Amino acid sequence: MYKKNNYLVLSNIKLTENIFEMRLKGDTEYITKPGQFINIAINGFYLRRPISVCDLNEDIITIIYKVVGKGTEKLSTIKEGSILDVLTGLGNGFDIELSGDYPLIIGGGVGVPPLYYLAKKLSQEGKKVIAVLGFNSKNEIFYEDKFKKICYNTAVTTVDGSYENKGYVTSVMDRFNYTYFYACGPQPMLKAVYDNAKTLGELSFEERMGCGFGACMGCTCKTKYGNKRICKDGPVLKKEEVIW
Amino acid sequence: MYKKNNYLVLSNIKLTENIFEMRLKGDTEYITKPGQFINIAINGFYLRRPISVCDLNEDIITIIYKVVGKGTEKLSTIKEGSILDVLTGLGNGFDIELSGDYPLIIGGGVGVPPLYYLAKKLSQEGKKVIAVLGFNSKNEIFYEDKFKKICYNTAVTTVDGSYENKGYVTSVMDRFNYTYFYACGPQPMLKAVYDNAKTLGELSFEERMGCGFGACMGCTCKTKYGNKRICKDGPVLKKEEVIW
Amino acid sequence: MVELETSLSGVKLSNPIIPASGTFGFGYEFSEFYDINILGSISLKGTTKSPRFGNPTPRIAECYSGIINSVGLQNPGVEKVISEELPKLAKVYKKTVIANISGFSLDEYVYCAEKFDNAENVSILEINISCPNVHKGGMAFGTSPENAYAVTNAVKKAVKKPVYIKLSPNVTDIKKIASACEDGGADGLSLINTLMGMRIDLNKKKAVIANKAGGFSGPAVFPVALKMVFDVFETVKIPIIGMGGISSAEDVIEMMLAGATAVQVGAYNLINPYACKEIIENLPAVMEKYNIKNLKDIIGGAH
Amino acid sequence: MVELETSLSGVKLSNPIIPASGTFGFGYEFSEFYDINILGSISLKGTTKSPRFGNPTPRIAECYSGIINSVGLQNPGVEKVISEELPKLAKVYKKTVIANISGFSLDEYVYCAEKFDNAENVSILEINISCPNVHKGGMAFGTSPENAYAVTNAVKKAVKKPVYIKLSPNVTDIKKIASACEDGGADGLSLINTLMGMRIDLNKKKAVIANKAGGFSGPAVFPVALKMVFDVFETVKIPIIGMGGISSAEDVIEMMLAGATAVQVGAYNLINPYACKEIIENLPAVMEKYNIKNLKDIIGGAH
Ligand SMILES: Cc1cc2nc3c(=O)[nH]c(=O)nc-3n(C[C@H](O)[C@H](O)[C@H](O)COP(=O)(O)OP(=O)(O)OC[C@H]3O[C@@H](n4cnc5c(N)ncnc54)[C@H](O)[C@@H]3O)c2cc1C
Ligand SMILES: Cc1cc2nc3c(=O)[nH]c(=O)nc-3n(C[C@H](O)[C@H](O)[C@H](O)COP(=O)(O)OP(=O)(O)OC[C@H]3O[C@@H](n4cnc5c(N)ncnc54)[C@H](O)[C@@H]3O)c2cc1C
Ligand SMILES: Cc1cc2nc3c(=O)[nH]c(=O)nc-3n(C[C@H](O)[C@H](O)[C@H](O)COP(=O)(O)O)c2cc1C
Ligand SMILES: Cc1cc2nc3c(=O)[nH]c(=O)nc-3n(C[C@H](O)[C@H](O)[C@H](O)COP(=O)(O)O)c2cc1C
Ligand code: FES
Ligand code: FES
Repeated sequence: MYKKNNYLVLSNIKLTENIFEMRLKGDTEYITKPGQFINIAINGFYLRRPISVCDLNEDIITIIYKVVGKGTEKLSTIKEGSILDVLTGLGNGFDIELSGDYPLIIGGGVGVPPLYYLAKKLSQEGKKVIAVLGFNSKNEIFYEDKFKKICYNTAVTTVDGSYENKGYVTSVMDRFNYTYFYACGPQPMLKAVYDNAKTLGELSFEERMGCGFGACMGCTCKTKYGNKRICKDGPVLKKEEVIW
Repeated sequence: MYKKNNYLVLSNIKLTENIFEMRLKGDTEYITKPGQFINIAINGFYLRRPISVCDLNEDIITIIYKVVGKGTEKLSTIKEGSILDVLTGLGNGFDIELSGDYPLIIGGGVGVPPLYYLAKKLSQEGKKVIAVLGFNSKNEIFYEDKFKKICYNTAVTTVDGSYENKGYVTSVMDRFNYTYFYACGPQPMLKAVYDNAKTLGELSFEERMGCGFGACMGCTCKTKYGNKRICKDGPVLKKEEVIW
Repeated sequence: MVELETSLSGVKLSNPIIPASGTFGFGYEFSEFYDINILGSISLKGTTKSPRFGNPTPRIAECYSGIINSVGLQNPGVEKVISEELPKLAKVYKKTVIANISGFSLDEYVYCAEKFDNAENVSILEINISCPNVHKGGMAFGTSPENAYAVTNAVKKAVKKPVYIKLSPNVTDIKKIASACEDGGADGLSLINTLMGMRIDLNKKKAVIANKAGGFSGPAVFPVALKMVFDVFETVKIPIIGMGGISSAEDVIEMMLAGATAVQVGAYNLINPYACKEIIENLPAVMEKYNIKNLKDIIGGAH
Repeated sequence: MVELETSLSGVKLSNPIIPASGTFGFGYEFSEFYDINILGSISLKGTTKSPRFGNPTPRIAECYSGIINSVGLQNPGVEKVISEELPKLAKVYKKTVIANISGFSLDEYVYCAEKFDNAENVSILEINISCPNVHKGGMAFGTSPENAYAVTNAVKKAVKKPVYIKLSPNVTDIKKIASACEDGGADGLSLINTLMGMRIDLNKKKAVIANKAGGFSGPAVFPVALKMVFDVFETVKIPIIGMGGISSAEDVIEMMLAGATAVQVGAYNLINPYACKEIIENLPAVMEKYNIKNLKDIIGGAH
């Protein structure tokens, strides 16, 4: 179930050069799982913009988004106190029941945000969460501290080696013993994680969306279990069903 | 000459049920004559909305507008402190040189606003201005006091007789001796004034506009002096050139 | 009290608002959000003889006041639609619906039409001869009067239920196509389907849509749709379901004044899942504002 | 440093930005606002053999992201354009311009084209066979390949300057019309002219525009224009001036990637008199953002 509602912008701050964190206050009844997303109407743009839920505290939703085009650019200029028309509770989300005791969380760039709420939920369940967070460069890193606080182990990779481990997330994921994995990030990263993973797991995908709630068939992909709409039957797919 | 600029909304208040007064602060360099208009960009609407200058005080423009459709409805919700993108200095305006000593000013409904700045200019020049202001009903009257303060004589007509003179402006204009007339209002009123007028004079017309500054030929009308663009060669036409 | 009722070839609708094919799935999923029984009817996702995955993704591109889609008729095939989707819908929607049919040959159109002709909760067959998103077929039938006539005639001969032909706006003279359908026996017309449109991704310097182009709809196309409904109304005597960019009760009235007997709401469902509900709820007040007592009275009123 | 230069049939333009016919008058009035010599060129208001008042008012209606106009080729006639308007323009604009010509018969097109062929500051003749706002003529030439060929051929025989044919989007297959023009000897093509569109006034319950319908343009039509430029680029070898909804430097680049050698900016001039100036000024930064060094290199780059 999802909900269309107006949300109050509590804050909208810059985390890095082009990454912003926004906090929205309003009805969060239908956000039931980490990995779900919201779909934001932005004045002057016909389609909504899908952004993952990064954190949830009672009636406050936190999202983290990167400015990549005109829509997110406009979003970054929205002032606290503004009202946004948002659909919440979209997507299937991650299944935390399957995590085992040592879940591995692998995020790349703006794939990291939904994993924060996931990590929080898992550690609340007493799991020892291992997080591998990949960024391009030191100045693009965000939320490292927050992950460190709740995770059993947190490793950061940077493509240019400007911080911690040089390389891709796959270059460090092998170091850990894990019971299950959860990944979100650019498609090439997901593929590499899929190829490297030693356990079962789940991957969160992106696709250009018309509606975000299952009506238009704009976002369909083929899986081993049949056609799935990324927005409604996804964005999270189980490793075993993914077709590349 | 006209100017495109950002203006600060100083106030936007309700005068009657559906008539609003807005004050804008900014560059007024190119507003040189009463009867000129400005063209306001309203978020979410493709075309600008032309509204006459009702008053000008140094860098403050006052306009009065009626909510008749979606654009003016949106305009009425704009809060003080907002910024509006406006073209100013549009149109030819009235020629106050021709007024003689007893100019008659005839306005109907939202044709009244541009006549206020005209009356002010004329009385500053020492003319004894006679104003006839027509409204549908008592509760639609605005600016009567302001006209009374600067005019030699002010008469109000109401179609339903709920205030002062019952009837149309033409029913009282004959009472006065005047040297010249200036009229602005709905087309049927302008025609009636034209037919009744005992002197030369000027009439301000409206037309649906594409640009408002002479580029598109969207607003052309035929006059005895050739084709004229209401936005640039008008909106004010001399009585002798008008073709009905 | 205002009157919202209208009727299409004898099928009574409590109001003229119908979600457009392809923008409302098979309907039942929207019943999570509101009681969809308030809808005049529902035009189902375009259905073909065989199941179709549709086109590769990306299938969606954004435009000023509109959207391009190249879904390409993803559907489980007519058999499954009838055996699985219609029963699911019937559980939550007590009125009859409009089956939207696409094909790649006359036979396919006829095959699907016959199947739906026997489906209980279907009251109108909407024959889509205008889909811009499938090669060979779809729109090809909708761009020549001869083909349009042939499809109409073949389907009409095979079925008992009213047949509405859905026309493409991507033609030089839609009036000729409309007349050909009327001559072929069409009971009504649906227009417009999407305009051909395209966007290019400046970063990749390639088309946004995997299939390069797609069908363009949304508020941007409203004036084009209105003009075509207006023209077709003057050309044919059969009823028109008007669509293209409708996003408010005002748009509904404008479309009916142009000549529509009922309307479909497409893209607007995608950005506002409560689109049809809000339009239906706003209609009475907007009608009163414009002095309209009975919606039926304004059909073609601008002529 | 980025390179903005482009060229149309040997005519060098310092940048590809040209105000579109009908949205910039005869140009000189815009010199009140900025130095118009920054413009690549100017396409003049559509000119006919005899002076025309055009259509009755209202001639303008608003749409979502667009405008409908039914100006109907108001112009003082070719003689006066050459004797009065061109000299006024020459005083403030030192480059050559594009004469836009309309007609109601082959003879009229040829007559006007010959006149402009001898006008000093005109370097390209843009033959409008696509005006939706005049009955009998205008668009009628642009909706059949045979007529399009005939006009092109007749004009080409009569003149020395490059001839660009301006195409209508209101056709089933613009590629066929484009090919006919190329076969007829056209040096280039301009597309698109306006789409047919209409609005109805809910208070009056009649068409907003006195002539009922008009030509629809603005950002709303951009995806339609882009697709047509893309298709025509794959069909002909002659250069294309792309237009339809362009309102930013990004749009310019998108249109050139689709296949335009230069672009025209129409409706956007009306809502922002500094439209072309701002686009020209923004181009270098936007090119850098998308790693484009030389605009010429991206023409048709999305194919
Ligand atoms: C389920 C889901 C969750 C997401 N979560 C996040 C998040 O937490 N943080 C974040 O920064 N980004 C996230 N994204 C990507 C984000 O939606 C896009 O970056 C954003 O829509 C771009 O909008 P724009 O106007 O700036 O870009 P433009 O390129 O100008 O957008 C034009 C159109 O393309 C679509 N689009 C562009 N890029 C993408 C993309 N990568 N995926 C889907 N549609 C796209 C837009 O929605 C819009 O319709 C998510 C996407 C999906 C599908
Ligand atoms: C030179 C000039 C000066 C004006 N001065 C005033 C004024 O001082 N106060 C005032 O209340 N009104 C004035 N008007 C009328 C005002 O411009 C319209 O009422 C307003 O544009 C309506 O916009 P809307 O979106 O509410 O209506 P809608 O009907 O929704 O507008 C749709 C379109 O129609 C146009 N339009 C609608 N009505 C008119 C009209 N009467 N004249 C021209 N275009 C119209 C709009 O500009 C818009 O493009 C003036 C008009 C002109 C031409
Ligand atoms: C995502 C999407 C899918 C569509 N699929 C179909 C379809 O399967 N069959 C059909 O006849 N029309 C289809 N259409 C066209 C719509 O039914 C409608 O004719 C068109 O979108 C114009 O209406 P709108 O502007 O309100 O969207 C589709 C439109 C969209 C946006
Ligand atoms: C007000 C107006 C007048 C126009 N007059 C002409 C004309 O005289 N000749 C012509 O070829 N095109 C004319 N056009 C069409 C434009 O040149 C252009 O092809 C079309 O508007 C698409 O571009 P746009 O979307 O940027 O406006 C006119 C357009 C507008 C808006
Ligand atoms: S985006 Fe519409 S079904 Fe997924
Ligand atoms: S509105 Fe464009 S010329 Fe007057």
